[in-house]
Amino acid sequence: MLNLDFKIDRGEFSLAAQLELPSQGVTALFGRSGSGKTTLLRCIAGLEKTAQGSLSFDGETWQTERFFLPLHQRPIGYVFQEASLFPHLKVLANLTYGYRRIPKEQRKLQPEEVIKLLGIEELLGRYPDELSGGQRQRVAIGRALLTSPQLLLMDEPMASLDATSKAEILPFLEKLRDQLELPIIYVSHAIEEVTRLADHLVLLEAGKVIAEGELQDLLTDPSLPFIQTETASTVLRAVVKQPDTGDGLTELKLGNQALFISKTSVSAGQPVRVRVMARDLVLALTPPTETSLLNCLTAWVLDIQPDPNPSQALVRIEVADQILLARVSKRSVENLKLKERQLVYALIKGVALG
Amino acid sequence: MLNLDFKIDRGEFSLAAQLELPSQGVTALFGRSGSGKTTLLRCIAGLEKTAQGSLSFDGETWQTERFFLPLHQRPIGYVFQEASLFPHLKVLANLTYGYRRIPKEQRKLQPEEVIKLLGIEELLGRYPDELSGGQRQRVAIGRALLTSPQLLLMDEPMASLDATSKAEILPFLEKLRDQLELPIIYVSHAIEEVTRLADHLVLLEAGKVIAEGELQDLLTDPSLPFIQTETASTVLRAVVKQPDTGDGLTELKLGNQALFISKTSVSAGQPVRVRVMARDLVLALTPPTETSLLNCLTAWVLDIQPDPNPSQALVRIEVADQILLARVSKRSVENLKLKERQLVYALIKGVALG
Amino acid sequence: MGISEADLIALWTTLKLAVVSTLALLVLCTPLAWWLARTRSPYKVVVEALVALPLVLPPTVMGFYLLVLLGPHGAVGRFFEALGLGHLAFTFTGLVIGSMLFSLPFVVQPLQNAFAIAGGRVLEVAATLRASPLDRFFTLVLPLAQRGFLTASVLSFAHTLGEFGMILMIGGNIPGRTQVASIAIYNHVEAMDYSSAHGLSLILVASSFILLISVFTLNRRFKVVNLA
Amino acid sequence: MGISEADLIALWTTLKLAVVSTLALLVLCTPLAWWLARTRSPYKVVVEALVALPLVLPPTVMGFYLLVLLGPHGAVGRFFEALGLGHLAFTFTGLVIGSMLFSLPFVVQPLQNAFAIAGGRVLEVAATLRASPLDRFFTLVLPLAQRGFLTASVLSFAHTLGEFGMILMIGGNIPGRTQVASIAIYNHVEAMDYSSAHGLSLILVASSFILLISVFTLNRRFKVVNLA
Amino acid sequence: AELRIAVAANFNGTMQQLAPLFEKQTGHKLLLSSGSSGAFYAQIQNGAPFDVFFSADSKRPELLAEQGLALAETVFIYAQGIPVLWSTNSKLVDDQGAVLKTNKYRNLGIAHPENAPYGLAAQEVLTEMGIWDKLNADKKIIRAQNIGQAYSQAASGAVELGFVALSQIMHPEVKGKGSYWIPSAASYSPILQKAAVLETATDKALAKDFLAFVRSPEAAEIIKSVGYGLPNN
Ligand SMILES: Nc1ncnc2c1ncn2[C@@H]1O[C@H](COP(=O)(O)OP(=O)(O)OP(=O)(O)O)[C@@H](O)[C@H]1O
Ligand SMILES: Nc1ncnc2c1ncn2[C@@H]1O[C@H](COP(=O)(O)OP(=O)(O)OP(=O)(O)O)[C@@H](O)[C@H]1O
Ligand code: MOO
Ligand SMILES: [Mg+2]
Ligand SMILES: [Mg+2]
Repeated sequence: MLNLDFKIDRGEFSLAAQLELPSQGVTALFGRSGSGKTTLLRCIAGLEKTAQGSLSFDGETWQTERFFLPLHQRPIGYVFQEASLFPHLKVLANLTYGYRRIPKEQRKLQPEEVIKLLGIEELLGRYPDELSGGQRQRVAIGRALLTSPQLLLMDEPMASLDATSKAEILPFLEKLRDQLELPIIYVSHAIEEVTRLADHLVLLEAGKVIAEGELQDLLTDPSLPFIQTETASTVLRAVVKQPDTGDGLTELKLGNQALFISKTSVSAGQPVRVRVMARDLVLALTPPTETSLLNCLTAWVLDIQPDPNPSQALVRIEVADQILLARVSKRSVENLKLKERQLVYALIKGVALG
Repeated sequence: MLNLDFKIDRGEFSLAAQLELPSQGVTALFGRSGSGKTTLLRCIAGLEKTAQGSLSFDGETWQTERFFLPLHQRPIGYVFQEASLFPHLKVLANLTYGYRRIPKEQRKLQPEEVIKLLGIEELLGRYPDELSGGQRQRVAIGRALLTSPQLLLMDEPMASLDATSKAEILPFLEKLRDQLELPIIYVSHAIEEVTRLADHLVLLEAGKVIAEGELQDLLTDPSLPFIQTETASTVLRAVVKQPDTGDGLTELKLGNQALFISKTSVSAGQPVRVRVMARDLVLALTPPTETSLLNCLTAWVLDIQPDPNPSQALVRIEVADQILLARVSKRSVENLKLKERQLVYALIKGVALG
Repeated sequence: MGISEADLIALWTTLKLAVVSTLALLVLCTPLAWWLARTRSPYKVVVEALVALPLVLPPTVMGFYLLVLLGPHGAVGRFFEALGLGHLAFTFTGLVIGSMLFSLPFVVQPLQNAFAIAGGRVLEVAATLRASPLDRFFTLVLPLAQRGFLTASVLSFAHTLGEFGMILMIGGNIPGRTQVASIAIYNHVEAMDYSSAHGLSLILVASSFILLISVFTLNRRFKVVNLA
Repeated sequence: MGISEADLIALWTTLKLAVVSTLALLVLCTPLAWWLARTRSPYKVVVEALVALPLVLPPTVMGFYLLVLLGPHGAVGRFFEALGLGHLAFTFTGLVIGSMLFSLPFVVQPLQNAFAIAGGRVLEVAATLRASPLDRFFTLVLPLAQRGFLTASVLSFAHTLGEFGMILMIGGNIPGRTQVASIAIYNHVEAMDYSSAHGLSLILVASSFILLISVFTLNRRFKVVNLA
Repeated sequence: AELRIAVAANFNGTMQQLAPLFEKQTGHKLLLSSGSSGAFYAQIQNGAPFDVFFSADSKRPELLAEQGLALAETVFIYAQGIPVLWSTNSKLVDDQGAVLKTNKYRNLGIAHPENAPYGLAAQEVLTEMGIWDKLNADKKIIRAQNIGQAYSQAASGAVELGFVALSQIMHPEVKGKGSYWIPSAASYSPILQKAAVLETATDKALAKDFLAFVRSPEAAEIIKSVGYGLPNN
C-alpha cells in the first residue's frame, strides 16, 4: 500500500493529492498536459522539496511533517520525462550507475538482459550526445530498471519510442509487474498504454485527483471523460480455456461464453485481460452468419450515453457481469431500436483484442 | 519541390538519402528509433555541418558542394525533438523570438491566435523551467510557427502531448497545410498522426530510404512493414456527397458506392481522406442485416498476405480502384473460403473512419 | 595624517585604469574566448597556455620587459613613435596595456568556460528562428554567459586595483598621471606614514567591498539559468 | 651569467609553493564554492565580495598586514606560538597561507560558476539511482565541473608562480626556504644582472609554458561535455 | 616650470620636507616620484620622463653618466646612509651590538645585499663580526627587497632584529621606540647616495638649481636632522 498526502502551492498551480494506491500492479497517472502528473510523481520520489505532506510505502514511512527519508535511500526507480542521461558517461556507465550502487543480493535484473531487451547493444560505447532521442530514452529506462527497485516510477517513458520498440518493452514491463511483483506508477497520455498496463487509474485535473479506482470501473464510468474520447475502450477479465485451438487462436472463457483472441504464450486457467475499444464493437439483433467476425457475445443493453460526436452514441452493455462500451451511430440505434435491458449480440473482431 | 541528396558518415551509422519531395502537403519521415529521421531533418535545415550533398527548395538552391545558404536565411520553421526553449527568456519572449526577426509583411500568423490555439495564455509570464513537459513542447511549436515559415520541419512535435492537446493542434496543422499551402516535413512514429496528416511518406531504415511515395500506396504495399503492424491501415480518397444527412452523418461517394462517416464541417464535392484500420474491417459473403454496421461496400479480394500474428491473415481488397486492408483470423478465411478475385462485402463501422 | 589630495588623484587614476582596462579586456577577449571555446584547432592549447603566461613572471619583471618593449628602444615603442604618438612607457595608455596583459587570463578563462556551455542547442534553435550569428551572440550567448562576464569583470577589476609591481615599472609612479592608489599606499608604508597607508587602504577596501556587494546583488536579481 | 644553484633552489621552492597552495585551495574552496553556488542566503553576496577583496590591496601592503597578523604580536601568530609551533612569519607555511589568500578568488569564482551549472537535473537523477550526496558530488559534480577546476588550478598556479610582493614581505626571502624564483629574478634585475634575470625568466616561462600546454592537451582528451 | 624628480624610496620622506622649501623659494613646482633605485635605473634607460635622479647608491648615477644618460658634472653625494641595528624591543639591542652574537633572537632582517647598499653594509658588518656565515647557515637572515621593506618587517615585530637606516628610526613617529646600535663606520663601505641631472631634463638649468638647493646649508641641516650623514664633497 502506498499512502500519500501531498500539498504544493506554486501560485497559479497548486497540487493537493491524498491517495491510497495498491502496492502491486500498475497505477496509471492520467491527465492533461500541466495537470500535475510529473509533480505528483516527483513528490513520491522525494524530489519536490516544497511539498508538504506524508508518504508511506508498504508500512515504511518515507515522509511526514518532521521526517524525510533521503531520496537515495528510497528503493525506487525513476524514469524521467526527459531522458537526462549523465553527459560525461558512456551508455554502459550510465546503465550501471545505479546497478553498482545496490548490494549484490538485491540485484534482480542483470545488465545483459536489460541491454538485450532494450536493443541497445551497439550503443554501449557511445556518449549520450551521440544517441537519437529514442535511444536516449531506452537507456534511461534501462538505467532505472537496473537498480532493481521496489517501486518503479515512470514519467511517459515511451513518448519518444516507435511502435516496434514499445511493443518490445511493454511485455517486459508486464513481466516485471507480474513476476517480480514490482509495483509501477506510470504517467502516460497514451490510453492504449494505460489500458494495456494499468490496473489502477488516477485521474488528475489542475492538480486535483478527480477520480481514482480500478481501471475497468473508471474507463466505463459515464461521468468521466474516458468514454468521451475517440479511443474509449473497456477491459474485460477472462480466463484462458484453451491456449491453442490449432489455428493460432486462444479460447477464453467469459462467464459461460467463449471468446477467441490471438494471444499466445498463455496457459490454461490463467486470468487475462482483453481490451475492447468502443468503436470495435458491433451490435446486432440476430447473430450474423458468413462474416469474418469470430466473436459473438450475448449481452444486455445497460444504457445509452451521448457521445461527443453528435452522430454517435455510446451504448453500455453488460456481458458476464462486466461492462462493455459500444460506439455506434445514432442511425443504427434507431434502426435497431435499441433500448435499455434489451438483449443484443455484441460482435467483436477477434483481432481487436490484445 | 524539395530536391535533396545527402550523405553523412558517422562510423557506425551512415545516412544516404536522395529524395524529391513535393513542396506541398505533409511528408512524413517514418522509421524506427535511430533510423536517421532526426539526422535527415537536420540536414534539410542546414544543421548537420558534416553533411555532404545538395539541397534545393522550390528551385532555390540552399546547398551544393560549394555553396551553403546560412541557416538563418532559410525560410524554415523547425520544431526540435526536445523543446529546447531559451532558458533565460519567458514564454512570450520565446514565442516571439523568431516573429520579431521576420519582416512585418511576411508575418502570416499572429502571436495571439497561435497562443490561443496552443492553450498557453496563462504561461506567457513563466520561465521554461516552470513549465511541464507538454507545455514546453507547445511553446516550441508556437515559436516555430510564428516565423511564418515556407517549410515547416517538425521532429515528433506531439510526442509529449495528451490526446486532447493533439486533437486541438492537428486540425490547425491541417489548416496550415491547406490554407497557407505550407509544406510540412513531419517526423513521427505515431502512425495515426501520419495517416491523418501525411500525403507523402518516406520510410527510413538504418540511414537508408527504403521506400518513398504516396501515403496510400506505401500503407498497402505488402513488401513494406506497415501492413505488418497492429495499426495497419489504409487511407481512402472519397468525395463528399451530402455533408449532413440529418442525423449527423456525412455521406461520401467512393466510386459509385456510399460511405457514411461522422465527419462534419465539410462541403459537398470536397475531396476527403478517410482512414480505415485493417482490424476495423469485417468481411462477409452476404450483406448482414440488423447490425450497427452502417457501411457495407462491395469489394473484390486482391490477395491474401501472411500476418505477423500466425492466427491472422491480411486480406487486400479493392474498392472503387482503391486498396483496402482487412485483418481477419485464419479461421475466418477458412470458414468463408476466401480466395483471390472473389466478391466480398466489406463491412466498416462508420465510426472507425475519420 | 589622513588622505592628501595626491592620494585622491591616485584613487581616481586607479579607478580609471581598472575600468578602462577591464572594459577593453572584455571587448577584446570576448572573440578570443569564443574562438577558444569553439575551435578544434590544434593550436588552441598553445593559445590557452600563452594566455596564462603573463601570470608566471613576477609583475616587476614583466613590467621590466614591457618597459623595454614599449619604451623608445623597443619594437612597440618605436612603432608608436614612428606614428608620431610617442612611445608608450610612462603613459596612461602604457599602463592600460600592461594591466590588460596581466589580467588577460582572468578574463579569457571564465569567458571561455561560460561560452563552452552557453553554446550548443539553443544556438541551433535561434538560427532556425532567423537569428544571424551576431544576433545569436548578443541575444543568447551573452545573457547565458552572464556569470562568466561577471567573474571576468570582478577578477580583472580587483586585480588591476591591487596591481602594483608592473604598474610601478612601466608607469614610473608619476603623480596625477601614472601614480595609482596601490603605489600611493606602498609609498606611504615606505615613508612610514602608516596612518595614511591605513586610511588609503581602508578607502580602497571599503569602496571595493561596496562595489562588489552591489555587483553581486545586482547579479542575483537576474534570472539564474541552470543549463543542466 | 647563467643560473646559480641558489636560483635552482628558488625554482624548486616556487614549484613547491605553487603546488601546495593550489592543492590546498582546491580542497578548501570546493565546499565554499559549492555553498556559494547553491545557497540562497542573503549573506552570499557578502561572502562573494569578501573572497575578491584580497586582490584589491597591493601585494606588499597585504603582505605587511599579514605579517602583522601572522607575526609574534598578531592574533594568528600568537595562537600558533601558544601551540608551540612558533609564529608563521618567514616560514613556508606562512607563505602558503599568504599565497592562498591571494589566489582565493581565482579558485572560488571558476568553481562556483562550474558548480552553478553542474547541478540540477543530473543530481536528481543520481539520487534516484541510490547515490548519496557525497557520491553524487564525486561522480557527477566533480567531473562535470572539470573545466572549472582546470581554470582554478591554472590561474592559482600561475598566479602563485608570479606572486611576489606579498611573498617577499611575509617570506623573508630565505634561500632554500622562502626564496622563490620571482624574487630571485627581481633581484637579478635590480642588481643589473640582466643575463641571469633573462635566464631565470626564460626557465620559468618555458617550463610553465610546457606545463600549461600539457595540462590543456590532457584536458582536451577528456570528453567535452556541453550541458546546454 | 615643473621639475620631475625620481627619488629613492628611502629618501622620499626627506625630499618631501625639502620640496616645499624649494617651491616656496623659486615658485617652481616639484613632481616627486618615489621608487626603487634599481627600477629607476631601468626606467631611465628606457626613456623615463624625469629631470633629476636621487639614487640610493653611487653606482647607478655613475653608470648613467657613463652611458651619457646623466650629466657627469652634476653627479654628487647628497646624503650618506647610516645603517643601524634596531629592534622594537627596547631591551634587546645593547650599545655594543653584542646581542648579534647571542641566541636571544630568532631572526635578523637586512636589505638585500646585492641591490640595496644598506644590505651590503649590513653584510659587511656581520662579516666583520665573523657571524655572517653562521647566521646564513642557521637561516636566520631575512632579506628584504629594500631598506623600506626591511624597516616594515622589523617594525611589525616579525623580524626581531633588523639593520635599518638611521633616518628611518629618527622619523618622528618612531623616534625613541625600541633599542638600537650604530655600527662603526669603519666596518662597512660608506653608503653614498648620489644624485644627478638627467640628459633628458627639459630645463637643465632649473634642475641644476635644484641640486644646488639640496647642497645649500639650509637643506643640509634638514638632511642631517633626519638621520643622514653628509660627507664634504
Ligand atoms: N518550477 C515551476 N514553477 C512554477 N510552476 C511550475 C513549475 N513546474 C511546473 N509548474 C506548473 O505546474 C503544473 C503541473 O506541472 P507538471 O509538470 O506536474 O505537469 P504534467 O501533468 O506532468 O504535464 P505534462 O504532461 O505536460 O508533462 C503546470 O501547470 C506547470 O506549468
Ligand atoms: N553525434 C552523433 N555521433 C554519433 N552517432 C550519432 C550522433 N547523433 C546520432 N547518432 C546516431 O545516428 C543514428 C541516427 O540518429 P537520429 O537521431 O537521426 O535517429 P532518429 O531516427 O531521429 O531516432 P529517434 O526516433 O530515436 O529520435 C542513431 O543510430 C544515432 O545513434
Ligand atoms: O632603492 Mo632603495 O631605496 O633602498 O634600494
Ligand atoms: Mg510531465
Ligand atoms: Mg530523432
